[in-house]
Amino acid sequence: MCLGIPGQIVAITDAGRMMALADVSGVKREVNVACVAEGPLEALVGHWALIHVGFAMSLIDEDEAARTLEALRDLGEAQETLAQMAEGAAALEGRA
Amino acid sequence: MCLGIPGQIVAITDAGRMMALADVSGVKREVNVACVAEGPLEALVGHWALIHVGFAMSLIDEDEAARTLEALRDLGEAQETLAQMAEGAAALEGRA
Amino acid sequence: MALRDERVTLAHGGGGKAMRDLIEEVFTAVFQPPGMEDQARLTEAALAEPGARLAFTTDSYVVTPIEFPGGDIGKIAVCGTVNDLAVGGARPLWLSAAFIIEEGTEIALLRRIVATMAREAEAAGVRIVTGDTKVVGRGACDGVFVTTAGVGVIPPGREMAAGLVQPGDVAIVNGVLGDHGATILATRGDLALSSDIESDCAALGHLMAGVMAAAPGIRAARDLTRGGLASALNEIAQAAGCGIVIDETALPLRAEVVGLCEILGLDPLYLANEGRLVTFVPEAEAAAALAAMRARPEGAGACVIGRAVADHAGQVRMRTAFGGARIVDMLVGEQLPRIC
Amino acid sequence: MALRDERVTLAHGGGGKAMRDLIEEVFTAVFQPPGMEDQARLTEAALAEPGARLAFTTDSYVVTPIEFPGGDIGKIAVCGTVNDLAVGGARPLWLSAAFIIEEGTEIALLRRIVATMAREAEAAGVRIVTGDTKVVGRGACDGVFVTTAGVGVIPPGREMAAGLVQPGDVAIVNGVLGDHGATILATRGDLALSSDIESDCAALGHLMAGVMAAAPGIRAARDLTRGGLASALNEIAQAAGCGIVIDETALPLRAEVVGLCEILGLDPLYLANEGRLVTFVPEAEAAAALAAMRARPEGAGACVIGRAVADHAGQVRMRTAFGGARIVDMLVGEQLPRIC
Amino acid sequence: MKFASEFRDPALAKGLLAEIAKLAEQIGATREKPVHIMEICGGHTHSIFRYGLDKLIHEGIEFIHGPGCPVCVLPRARVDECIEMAERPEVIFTTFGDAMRVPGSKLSLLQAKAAGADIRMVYSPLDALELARRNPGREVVFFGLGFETTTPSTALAIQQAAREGLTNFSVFCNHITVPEPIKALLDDPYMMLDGFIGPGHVSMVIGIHPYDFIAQDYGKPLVVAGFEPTDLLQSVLMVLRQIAEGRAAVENQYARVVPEHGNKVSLAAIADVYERRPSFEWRGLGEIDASGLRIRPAYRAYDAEEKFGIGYAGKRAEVEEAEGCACGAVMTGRMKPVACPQFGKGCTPEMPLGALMVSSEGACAAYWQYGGARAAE
Amino acid sequence: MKFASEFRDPALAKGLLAEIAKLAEQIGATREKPVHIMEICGGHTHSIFRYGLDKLIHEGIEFIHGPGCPVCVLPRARVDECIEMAERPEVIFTTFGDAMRVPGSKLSLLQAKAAGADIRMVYSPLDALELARRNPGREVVFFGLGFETTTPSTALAIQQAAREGLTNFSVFCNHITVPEPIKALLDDPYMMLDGFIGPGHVSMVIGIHPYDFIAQDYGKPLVVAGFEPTDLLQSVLMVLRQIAEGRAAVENQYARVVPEHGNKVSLAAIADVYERRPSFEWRGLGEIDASGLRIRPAYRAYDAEEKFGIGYAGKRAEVEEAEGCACGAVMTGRMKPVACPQFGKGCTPEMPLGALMVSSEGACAAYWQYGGARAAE
Ligand code: SF4
Ligand code: SF4
Ligand SMILES: [Mg+2]
Ligand SMILES: [Mg+2]
Ligand SMILES: [Mg+2]
Ligand SMILES: [Mg+2]
Ligand SMILES: [Mg+2]
Ligand SMILES: [Mg+2]
Ligand SMILES: [Mg+2]
Ligand SMILES: [Mg+2]
Ligand SMILES: [Mg+2]
Ligand SMILES: [Mg+2]
Repeated sequence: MCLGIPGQIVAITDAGRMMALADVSGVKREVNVACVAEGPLEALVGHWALIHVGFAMSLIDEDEAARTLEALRDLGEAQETLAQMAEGAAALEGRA
Repeated sequence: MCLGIPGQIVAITDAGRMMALADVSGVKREVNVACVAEGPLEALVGHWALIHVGFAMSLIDEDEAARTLEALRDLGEAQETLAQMAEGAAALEGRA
Repeated sequence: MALRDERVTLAHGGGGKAMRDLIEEVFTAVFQPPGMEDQARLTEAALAEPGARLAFTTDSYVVTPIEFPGGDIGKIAVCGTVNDLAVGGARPLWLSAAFIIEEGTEIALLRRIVATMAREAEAAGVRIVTGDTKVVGRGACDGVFVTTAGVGVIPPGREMAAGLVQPGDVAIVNGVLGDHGATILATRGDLALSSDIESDCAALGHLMAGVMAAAPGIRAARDLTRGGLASALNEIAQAAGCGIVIDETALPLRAEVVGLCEILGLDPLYLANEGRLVTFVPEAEAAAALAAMRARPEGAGACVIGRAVADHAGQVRMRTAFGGARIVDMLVGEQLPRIC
Repeated sequence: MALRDERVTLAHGGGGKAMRDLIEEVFTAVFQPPGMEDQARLTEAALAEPGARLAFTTDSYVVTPIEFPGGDIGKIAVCGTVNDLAVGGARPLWLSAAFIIEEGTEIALLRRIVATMAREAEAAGVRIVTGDTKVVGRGACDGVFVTTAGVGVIPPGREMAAGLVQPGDVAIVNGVLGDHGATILATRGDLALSSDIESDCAALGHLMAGVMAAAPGIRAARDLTRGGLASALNEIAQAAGCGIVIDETALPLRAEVVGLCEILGLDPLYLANEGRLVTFVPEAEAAAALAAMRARPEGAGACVIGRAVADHAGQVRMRTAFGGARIVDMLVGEQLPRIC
Repeated sequence: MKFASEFRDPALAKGLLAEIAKLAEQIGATREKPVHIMEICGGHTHSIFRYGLDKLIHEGIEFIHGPGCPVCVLPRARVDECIEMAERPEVIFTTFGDAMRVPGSKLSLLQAKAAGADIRMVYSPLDALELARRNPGREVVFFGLGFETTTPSTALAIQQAAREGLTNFSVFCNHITVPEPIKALLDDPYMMLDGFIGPGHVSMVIGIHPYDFIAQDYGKPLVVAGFEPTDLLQSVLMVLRQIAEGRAAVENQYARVVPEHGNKVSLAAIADVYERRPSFEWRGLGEIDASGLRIRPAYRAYDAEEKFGIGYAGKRAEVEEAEGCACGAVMTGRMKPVACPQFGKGCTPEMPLGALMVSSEGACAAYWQYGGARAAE
Repeated sequence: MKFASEFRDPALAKGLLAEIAKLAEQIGATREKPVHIMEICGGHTHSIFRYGLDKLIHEGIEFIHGPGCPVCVLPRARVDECIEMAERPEVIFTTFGDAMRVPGSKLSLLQAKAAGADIRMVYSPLDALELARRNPGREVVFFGLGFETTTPSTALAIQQAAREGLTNFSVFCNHITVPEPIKALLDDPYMMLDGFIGPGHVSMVIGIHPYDFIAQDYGKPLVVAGFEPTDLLQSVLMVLRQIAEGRAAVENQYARVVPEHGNKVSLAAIADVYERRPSFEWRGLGEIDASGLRIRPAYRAYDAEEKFGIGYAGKRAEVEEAEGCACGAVMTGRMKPVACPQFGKGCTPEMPLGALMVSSEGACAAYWQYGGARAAE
């Protein structure tokens, strides 16, 4: 549950209060980054995070995202191959 | 100075706080009657008082008012008599 | 009955179903504007007559309290705009009505206001043909504000304007002055005053029609609203470039209104009205104009109060009951209740 | 320069000299209404043509903040009413403008609003011919409210109405959706959002004139205001008694607007606009209508978004980008920012 | 209106005017060498203009408009202090409407209200008290303004607040007294007054004897007068009679309202709540000894000066009166309003420089409004 | 939008849908005898309807909409208590917009606001904190609502308030947890679910292991899922694969956001600020053991229940749920929304009876809004 949006951290605005500026498609808002800050805050700039009620709750793992997409694409291609094979088979059998 | 209006006390509204209803030409407002209360408050009903900033400041002496008007009327009549006499004299002397 | 709320919430202004329900049930069901579009489409033969002109005016109404003895904001909103059309010589035809409503306003109050408006419009012979509602948050407006605009037709050849008043013209008002302003002052809680005065609020279209028929040479008329008789006369004197003299003993004033003014140190010449006008007619037509006014209930108290003069151009003077004379200036700011 | 105050006080609404100074210096000096009466007297040859109709509409404007990226309340007040006239097929002619002003409002702000209105009216080819000002106490309204009413003329033979839309008609919008609503949301302090989005506020009279010339068979148009595209389409579907299908992939939406909606859990189909309309034209005239829109800056982003269909009468459906379909209902209340 | 309209009867005035004319001739008063009668009270000034008495009366009588208008003599610094309190978020500042337009050094109360201060007009100090009861979380300050007429009402309100134990009500006491400035006027070497019309509603409270020194020490007649036009004319006549007879006494024209010794309850309330300040500042007149009242230590909790460290209890800002303002000269009768270089130029009711132009009792406002002159137009 | 739009690509969905269909056939799932998969989370319900997945997917898969919407399970008594606090003059009551329309026993918060209560919608508890800073004279109460996703943000706000020493900020804590009601569902003898889609954003905080008991003790597959349409389809596929292979495990489809063990900082903040309540009331589901959180005594000063003697700290009013409301049956998957006798009659979005009709994640609202059915029209 709970609406979460990917946003990119573009600046640290108040290190004392752990506040940073997040950018979601060009819309900016200050968010708290306490949950995703491990090292120096500046290192967060450029990273994407999942934003929920004004907090960056989790850093987005870009590799994992790529992997998931890759898996989906593979599945799609496999399906296409299967479909083509089915079509080919149908053609061979003289069906439309 | 200080706008004061004659108003008639028409009811006692809160004896504890010395409040009464005053009527000025049909417009009513609660006023404080502490300054004009000597005996029981109910005795004030029907009396006229000089109202200023929500307080009845002085009871109006109806006899004095009548006397003042009487004096003014007498003066007016005297003036008229004088004027008539002057006119009569003028007529006698043949002036317009 | 889709509308089950007792009070207006922000949802009723959001552009969705709640708003549609509010508008359909409370407003259009009563006003029955023509068509379903967000504009009225209107025809009127008199508008097409050669030389006819269209008259167009607007006013916002923000009275507190919203309901008062003798009327409510809806009555003023209809009458005020009808009057602005009528005093210019137009026959009032159509009104628009735009409502700004505070969150939390009772829907029953809205229904009463709308019912008043429908009744007054009917009586005045105008139709409320288009409208709008906006809902604002609590504290962002004071209950309900109503803005009406009015369209009417001025028949060919009719020309009325303050600038046309000439020395010798007779000034006539249609009834006692200041009742509306006094009612509002007394009804507001903050001065703790009470009285039996009622607002004079009334539509004057039919009355003006009668006067214009009886006194075709009529020069100008002005409804007396904010600033009262004094402001209207000053405007006319300045526009006409002549002087105006009024007679204190001729001014129709209710005892209660005078009393209220004495209490608060106000001058009744500046009190607001919502159903009074002053008109200037050539002396020869004054009796006829007066009779035409008196023939209608809203003109029963009509009387001559003064005339235009060649002297003291641009200035209004009053012969006092006491035999003196004084200038009746425009109000400077607003009249403040005073104690000294 | 009789007006030396920096802020509006109650005296500026009292009906006296202070009010006259405010009106003359801030309002009529800029709007230059015809004549000195409290009504405009107007003539227009097109109104007298046999079969011509008068169009009349009104709206109150209560936007917070009063000034925002891309416009201010004055711009909306002119454009909104011009658009209500234009989408009904009328040529906008005249506006009234009634101001409700909170005590304490900066007079410089009023001057800016009035300047905007004069500029927008000029650009839209309408004149602001009559008006009103009321001053209310601090806290009795939210800065400045503006109510405009508009009068226009519908030429003989032109008939546009939501009820005339027929299955097969093509739905066209004139540009990206929701920019105005998104701007207002982002500009209000309470959500602490910032963006470069600007209001889409624009007058669409000239654009509509172009479309009506290019697509004489045009059935209906609606300006998209509160409730957004979704509400306008639902109104049309219900009035026309047909279904409407739109295509999610065809909807012109700015990335920032989508982002803002994702953050707040809103649906851009319901966001308000102030310079957008949807029009339905017969399929044969769709290309011409589209070209006519694109010929004007305020229609540069025009595109076809869907069409009327015989199925699911009264209902709007959307083919989603994902290949599914869903009902696009009317908004229930107002859209509330949400987190889950 | 009973006890008012009867005294507005033009028929009665006729006799008075004729008798005044006769006496004026007898004394030898002419336009060039008039009898100077000061109506001390702004209420009288207002009546004179409202009924046009200055034009109706014999030309040998010249009214000199006195300093008896509490709004007119209110220094700019006082207005600034009102605004300073009113701008505090917790304060509801209450005042009679009269004070709303009086210019401070930057703003008037009306302008301060527009700029956000919570300022409310009341008709009575009792209304301010009621506001305090209804807003326990706020501080209600009442602007106590006025001469002896108004002083008792504020005192009674403070006593009531004390009885109820209200802790959020206080009075910014700017009450002043009539006799002291009159004494200051009489001590002026340029003084040329021949007699006085005394403020009737002040004497309703204090009686007529506080003016005895005027007759006894300075040999000038004073007649305590009502506010209707015949009251004023009758009082002028009474002054003229004294002059004609070579007498100087304090007389009471307004006996229907004014008891010889004033009002006991009011005087007791004043004595209970207030004490005299050593001196007090008057706009245009400067500091006048013993001319102002302050709240006694026993009622200190209701004293806004103490509560907010303002006014005579604070470090008082030196605020100069507006440049070119001739209010002082006008109020002391040395100058007619139209002679003020600012009249109608730098100073109009729309944009006043002096308080005399905004008070409904101010001589400059009266000259402007009722058209005694419109020299500047 | 990066990390969102890529996962909305219909081309990618094609492959998923085909594979799902293949597996469904293989398992033998049909319209008559479908595989029942519960998406626990209302966010998933929302996505299913928004993208029309229920219509695109093989007819042998039936989505059962779970109780994972904090608004839907909010008892009427809680809303009444919110209003009770909000009606106090000193209180500024802050809430997410989601809760505004939920019916209490008399009013919703939206209606209470219209009737005069100072209720403000905020986007973040940080905004409520800022309101408290800016209004030191008022009491700002934040309505802490939500599952584990939202719980850390409220905890962090309370910690921040404590650091700053704010005394006018408190939280009305109604935070609840996901695993406990799932356990309650699984213990239901009528339970007929074949697998679960787990709430991705909850696991972003708590990780995936709190669900281990579902696989281990009850033998049901659970896949933690993201919210884009391909996320959901992929998760369904992963559940089907487990079923086809006879496995039951907790798997993570949403690895780009969900770390296996959750978020350390969030978990620490939760542990610091909250403790479990013995039991907590859910709308339609009744009391569920250990399913709610309360503020620890150390942070008592920020606990609105304690501050206002309300909720579990007060005498809790017995408030019956609306008559005829079938919310509980719908949330437990025993009834489809359209089967509720009130659906579209006594209960519509304009005039809701149950919370499921107003929450944007509520199944009834989704059925109504997206036209899964409009039976009542
Ligand atoms: S005109 Fe103005 S400045 Fe001059 S004396 Fe009068 S009030 Fe004072
Ligand atoms: S239709 Fe209404 S009452 Fe029935 S289950 Fe849904 S929300 Fe509850
Ligand atoms: Mg959720
Ligand atoms: Mg006075
Ligand atoms: Mg008008
Ligand atoms: Mg008007
Ligand atoms: Mg008018
Ligand atoms: Mg509208
Ligand atoms: Mg409109
Ligand atoms: Mg509109
Ligand atoms: Mg429109
Ligand atoms: Mg007007």
